[in-house]
Amino acid sequence: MTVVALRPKAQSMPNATPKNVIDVKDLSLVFQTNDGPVNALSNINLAVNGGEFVSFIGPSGCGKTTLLRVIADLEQPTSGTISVNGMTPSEARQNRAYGYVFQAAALYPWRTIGGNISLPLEVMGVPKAERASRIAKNLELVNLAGFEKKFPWQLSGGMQQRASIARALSFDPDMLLMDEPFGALDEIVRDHLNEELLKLWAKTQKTVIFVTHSIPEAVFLSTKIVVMSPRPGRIHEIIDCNLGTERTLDIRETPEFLEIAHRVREGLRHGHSYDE
Amino acid sequence: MTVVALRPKAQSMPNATPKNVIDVKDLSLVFQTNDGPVNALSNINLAVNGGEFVSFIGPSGCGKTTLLRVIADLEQPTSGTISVNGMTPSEARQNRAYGYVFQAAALYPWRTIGGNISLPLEVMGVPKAERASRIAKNLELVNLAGFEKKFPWQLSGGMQQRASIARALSFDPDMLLMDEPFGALDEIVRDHLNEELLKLWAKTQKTVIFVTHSIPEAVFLSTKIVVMSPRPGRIHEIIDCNLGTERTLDIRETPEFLEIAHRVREGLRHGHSYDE
Amino acid sequence: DKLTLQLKWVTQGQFAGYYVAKDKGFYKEANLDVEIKPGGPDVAPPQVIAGGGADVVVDWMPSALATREKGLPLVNIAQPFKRSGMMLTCRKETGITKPQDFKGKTLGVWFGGNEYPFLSWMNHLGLKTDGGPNGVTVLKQGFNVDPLIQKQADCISTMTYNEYWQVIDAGIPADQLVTFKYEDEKVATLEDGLYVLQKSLDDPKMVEKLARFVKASMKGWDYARQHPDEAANIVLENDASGAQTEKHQKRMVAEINKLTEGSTGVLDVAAAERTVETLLGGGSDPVITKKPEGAWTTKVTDAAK
Amino acid sequence: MNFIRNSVVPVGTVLLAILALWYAFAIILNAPFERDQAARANTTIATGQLIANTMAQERPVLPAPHQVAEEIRKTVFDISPTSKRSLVYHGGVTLSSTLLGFGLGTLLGILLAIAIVHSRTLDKSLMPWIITSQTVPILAIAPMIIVVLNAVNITGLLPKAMISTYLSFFPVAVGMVKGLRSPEIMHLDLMHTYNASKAQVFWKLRWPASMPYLFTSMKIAVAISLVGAIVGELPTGAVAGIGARLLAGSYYGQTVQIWAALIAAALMAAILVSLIGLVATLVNRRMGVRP
Amino acid sequence: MRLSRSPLAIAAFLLAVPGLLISSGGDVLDTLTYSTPVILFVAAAVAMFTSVSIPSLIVVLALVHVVAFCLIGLLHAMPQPPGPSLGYWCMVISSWLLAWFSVQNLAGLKLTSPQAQRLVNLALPVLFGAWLLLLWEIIVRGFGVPSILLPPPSMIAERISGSVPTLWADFQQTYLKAAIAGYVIGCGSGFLAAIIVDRVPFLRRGLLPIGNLVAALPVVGIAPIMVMWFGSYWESKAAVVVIMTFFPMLVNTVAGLAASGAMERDLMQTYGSSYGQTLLKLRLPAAMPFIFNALKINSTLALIGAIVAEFFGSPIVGMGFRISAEVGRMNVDMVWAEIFVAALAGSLSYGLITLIERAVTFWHPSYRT
Ligand SMILES: Nc1ncnc2c1ncn2[C@@H]1O[C@H](COP(=O)(O)OP(=O)(O)OP(=O)(O)O)[C@@H](O)[C@H]1O
Ligand SMILES: Nc1ncnc2c1ncn2[C@@H]1O[C@H](COP(=O)(O)OP(=O)(O)OP(=O)(O)O)[C@@H](O)[C@H]1O
Ligand SMILES: [Mg+2]
Ligand SMILES: [Mg+2]
Repeated sequence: MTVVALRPKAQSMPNATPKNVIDVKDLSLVFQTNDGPVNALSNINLAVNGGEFVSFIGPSGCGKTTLLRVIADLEQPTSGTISVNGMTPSEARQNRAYGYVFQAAALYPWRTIGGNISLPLEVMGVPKAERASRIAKNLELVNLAGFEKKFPWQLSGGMQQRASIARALSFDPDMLLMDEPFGALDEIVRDHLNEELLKLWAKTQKTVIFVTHSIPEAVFLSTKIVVMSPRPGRIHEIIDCNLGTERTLDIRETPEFLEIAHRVREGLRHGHSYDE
Repeated sequence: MTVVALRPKAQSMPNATPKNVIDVKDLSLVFQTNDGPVNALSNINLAVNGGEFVSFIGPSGCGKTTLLRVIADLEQPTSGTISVNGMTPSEARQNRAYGYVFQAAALYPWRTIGGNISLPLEVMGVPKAERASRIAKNLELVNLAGFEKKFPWQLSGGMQQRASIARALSFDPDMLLMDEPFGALDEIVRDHLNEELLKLWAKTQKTVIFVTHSIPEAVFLSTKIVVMSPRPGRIHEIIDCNLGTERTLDIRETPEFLEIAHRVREGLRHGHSYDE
Repeated sequence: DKLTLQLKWVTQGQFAGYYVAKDKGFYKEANLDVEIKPGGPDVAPPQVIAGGGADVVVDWMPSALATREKGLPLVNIAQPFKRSGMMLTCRKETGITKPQDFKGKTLGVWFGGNEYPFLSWMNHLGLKTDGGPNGVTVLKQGFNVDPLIQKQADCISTMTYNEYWQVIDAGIPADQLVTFKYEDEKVATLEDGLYVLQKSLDDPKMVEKLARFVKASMKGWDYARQHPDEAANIVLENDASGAQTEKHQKRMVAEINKLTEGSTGVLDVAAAERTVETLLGGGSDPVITKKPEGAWTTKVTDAAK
Repeated sequence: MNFIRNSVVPVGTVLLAILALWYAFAIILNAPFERDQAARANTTIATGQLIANTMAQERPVLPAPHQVAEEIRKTVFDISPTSKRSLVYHGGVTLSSTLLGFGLGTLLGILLAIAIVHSRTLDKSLMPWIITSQTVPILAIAPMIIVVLNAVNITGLLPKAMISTYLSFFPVAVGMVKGLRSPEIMHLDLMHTYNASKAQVFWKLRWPASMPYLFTSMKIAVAISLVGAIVGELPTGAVAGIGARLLAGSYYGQTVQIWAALIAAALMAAILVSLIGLVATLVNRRMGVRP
Repeated sequence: MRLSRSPLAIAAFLLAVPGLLISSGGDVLDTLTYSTPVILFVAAAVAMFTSVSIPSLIVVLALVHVVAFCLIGLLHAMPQPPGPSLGYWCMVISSWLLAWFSVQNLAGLKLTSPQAQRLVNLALPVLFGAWLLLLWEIIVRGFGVPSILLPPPSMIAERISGSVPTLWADFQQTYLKAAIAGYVIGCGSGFLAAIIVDRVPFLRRGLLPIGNLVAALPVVGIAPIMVMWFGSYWESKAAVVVIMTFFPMLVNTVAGLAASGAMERDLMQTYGSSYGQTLLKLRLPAAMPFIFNALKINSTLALIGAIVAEFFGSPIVGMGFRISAEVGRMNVDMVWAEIFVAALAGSLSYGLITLIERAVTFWHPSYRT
């Protein structure tokens, strides 16, 4: 329903590009370290339409997290421009346009799992009764029902990661930025959550930006796969991936699927050839 | 060569079971939490021979990390016995019998990457020159050459994870306990490190205990796959997996491989049926 | 009428007259409601009066004159203490028998305005106070007699009515001690006197009030001289710290009475001038640099007659 | 049972050790005086007698524990707590200004830390002066402060408590500035993505993250507050309170009385510090700190 | 023309107007009396009507400081009672607000050149302090506060420049001997005690509660005893400092040693690392932020302790001696001169420790934001 609110807004602004939810132009980012500058991102150009599911894939250290952080206004680019929903990332952030799942769980140690999921809801002023029901619903979604009262250190690594996903989903943002959310999960849970995420996406038409290391996962979920390569971090290739919105896990056996997966793997390998 | 040292020792003790490097009998572990007890491990029986490569696989929260921690003497079982190298885990730890790779990177923020890898070497009294060469060698192994002088927060998540692997390998322990070491890595790096690990294992005949969520990884690397299931955490099935010591990545297409992978997947699914 | 009196030190026999006057109703008879504020090591009466915390303060003349030079016009209105109770007390085993023997010895001195008579005395004796072999080593004495007992000093400053007896109490008998009274050495300065700000004296009403106060206070002192033990008990009752002992206070009142003996409260101008002389002769860094003008008045004591 | 094993026995053992040392030192430190006395009287003194004497001096260099205990017993139990000679009365006087000063000081320290963490101007311009304020020897200006406060008609408890406040706000401010800045970068980033307001970041992240720092600082602050309250009693005429006892004791060479007052102050502080420790434990438990 | 919306600038401007209208109270109608309100008015107008930029802020700052000096000059030309008029006080407040306004905006600026940034960082506390002194001077003189209660800074400055040798001798005695020796021993023993207490759980349970006792020993109680035991010279002062600095160090180090993360400790365990190695390589580095906390708090305590201890018996040199002696002589300006030296020394040592802290605990999140 938040999506419903978004569309009319876009329509009422004819000269905004209504489809380009994210628009990155010539973006570069250099970190200054004790050891000299690091070119984390170099000349990134990327456009993401509303309701797309975009996966970033690339070798470790190629700048996926950094790019996600730039979109989320957690990092300032050194040069180039970026707009989110036609605004600057900072304005978009102030509109609470997205939910972010960090690469590490980043749960607050002094809050129970329930309390952690409740955190964004409290910040956004959701009333208490509503909070309780949302916590329950999202814990259910990530298979953590019954762990509401535990503290983070009492959970296994994968459970912490799932709690952090539940936290990001709880306030139902228009856009989801997810940094390897399923990295610490086993195949079965991962498949399950992949399906759930896909369902959620199809139903709500959220825009999802998704970092992953798993090629099948990327192909299964995405409408667009961005293959990145490192040193300096840049976009190697953008692969379209339209397997339709109504996908099931069986799709992974189809030749189209395998064909796309193969292209992604080639792209990845290409990126790697630079460092070996 | 450390292995060479181990064998004669075992031979000189005829009544010790020379092959059983790890011997777990009827082991249970209950955590007391604010919210009631948690049966993290229940009635675990497991024997691991020297030089084996054993993978633990199972749904998130089934007790893999806990079992690894018990072996490493980081957690005390509530009941049952466990011996490592014929000693108690505590003695084994004091003999510095193993290297542990944690699920999170656990790098010290005040040390550079090089300093972090040097840490166990310093603790074990390795001379300075030797340390430098080992740091260089292991950084090379995990593709982090050139990052020696960076601080942990200046590295990406996958790079931190690799640094922590390099740290565990640096002091060449007889036994490696690895908790999802490759979780945050992309397929290509992962394949590369899988091969490297396999080479290292074949060459040095280390015993490796390996937690993973990837079925192909487990099948590719292991001589034995332990499938666990949760609540209470227990061993569901132990699957032997003898694909020979000289494996290449191509093996993953062979019917034997797919057959074992299928068995593991079935076992996993069975474990999951309890919570859904 | 309300009036606040700031004492120079903690509640003790030294101020018996004022406590007696209050307790025996002498102030009330004079139609005065007097509040007595005890002092202490951190209370500087001139500061209190400058801050408006008191109408009258008990102070020693050196300190009062120094304050006057700093621009706060304190004026002596009455002088209940005729004589000085300050002396140096030495252990006999140090071999000191006369002031000239001080050379090379360590002497404990009170600072904070009380050091001037001492410096002036040393000046007379031709002894330097820089710790060299031809002079004396000066220690700043805390407010107790430990330096003498712990043998950190050869001599320390004492008052006839207080510290001297503490030395005795600490187990050193009187025959093991040698004392030098400032009074005898002709370097005495005037001690406890009553001081007010100049502006109080410009107001005839206030002068009249002060006159009643001085008169009642002197009546208190008279009474204390006649009934020393009762005076000591009154002091004890007014001691909120509960630390004073009866024995010590009785002795103190007795000694104090020797100092107030014969005083009507009227300042002996000759004694005051001698004090000024002493202070002006205080060596390199004198406490006052010029003769004070109008630092005392008989206005109040005249009115009190 | 656990309590006995985990606290009573160790504390008891350490106390015993301290007592033994104390006696030993009492004998060593007090002996020279006895020898002097003997020498003055031209007699010699037997060791047994010497030791007995060292423990019963009227103004010892170091009073023996039982002398102090006796003094405390006398001034605590034998005298009604409302009497001016009762240690309980004086302790109460000091305690009230300590608590007032500590409360104000902690509040001030926290407020300052919040202001400093949130304002660059204050961080840069105020922090150096807060530090400078603490390098001013308070005992030197306490009289002036009290005189000035008296002049504007602030008397009684408040001037003394202000000295405590002055001393105690500092450790709290310094510790809390550190504590409020201690959250992990990632935790701050998370709040940033929620576009949480400064107040929300404060209440939901900075404040809970600073708790270990707060309690550590508060323990130091309460101890310093007590010292401040005692110091503050001197320029107010030292009429009542532990400070007055100390002063009078030292003035009249009543060593035993000084030590009794010191021990009373120390005990009071220990109780206050452990009360804060207790609160810290409770808060830790609520915050799920790993045991 | 754009109105600056800062309430500070608006208030300053509004107050500058009466300064212009009402006579400042100066009797002598000289150039000062006329020009001061005019300059102030110009400064306020610049702050009010120009956009915030570095040049305009610098202009305002410069003008305001000219005004400040004029205000002090005016004060001298005034008959003492009745003192300054309402207009004068309006100008004081107005110029203070203007200074605050410029400082606040300067602090808010993100400068590109690191040198300029450093300059601003240094200028901020200096300006803040300068205004503190300025207001002190104006209030003390303006209200005619007796100098034996609170001397104006100008008088203190005069005294400082006139008594450098005395101040230096006192500083040597109190700071270089007593405070530093006591600080080193106190922090060192507190640290060692913390290590021991941490190593031996029995002692932790037994000694820590008793260690709390030491904290509360009031300096006014200990100082006479230390003087009695160690004599009047610097050793007794150092002993007082030792007792004062011991506890903060103990508490902070114990808390710091507990601050390392569970996984980090587990890691050391797997190496079979000895107690000492874990301490050296993990727990002490992790404890450093806490230890520096104590070092900083103690650096101020040490100086105060040494000074206060001198009140209870000392040789005739030392900062505490001078303070207590000069209070009695009503040389309050000398007292403040000593306080100034103490504050300077204390702040410098604090600053030094902060610099070291930054270098040692660079990794702490509080330095990474
Ligand atoms: N310190 C602890 N206190 C209480 N419960 C704990 C603690 N550590 C783990 N647990 C519980 O024990 C169970 C097993 O946890 P463990 O970490 O071993 O899982 P895991 O198999 O490693 O899962 P994952 O794959 O997600 O890392 C979980 O239910 C967890 O909640
Ligand atoms: N705060 C920082 N300071 C300096 N360098 C940084 C910082 N953060 C990241 N980097 C560097 O930027 C590069 C890109 O990092 P990033 O975290 O974006 O990689 P990534 O693609 O997310 O990798 P992974 O898959 O391992 O998480 C890396 O080389 C890293 O060392
Ligand atoms: Mg990343
Ligand atoms: Mg785990």
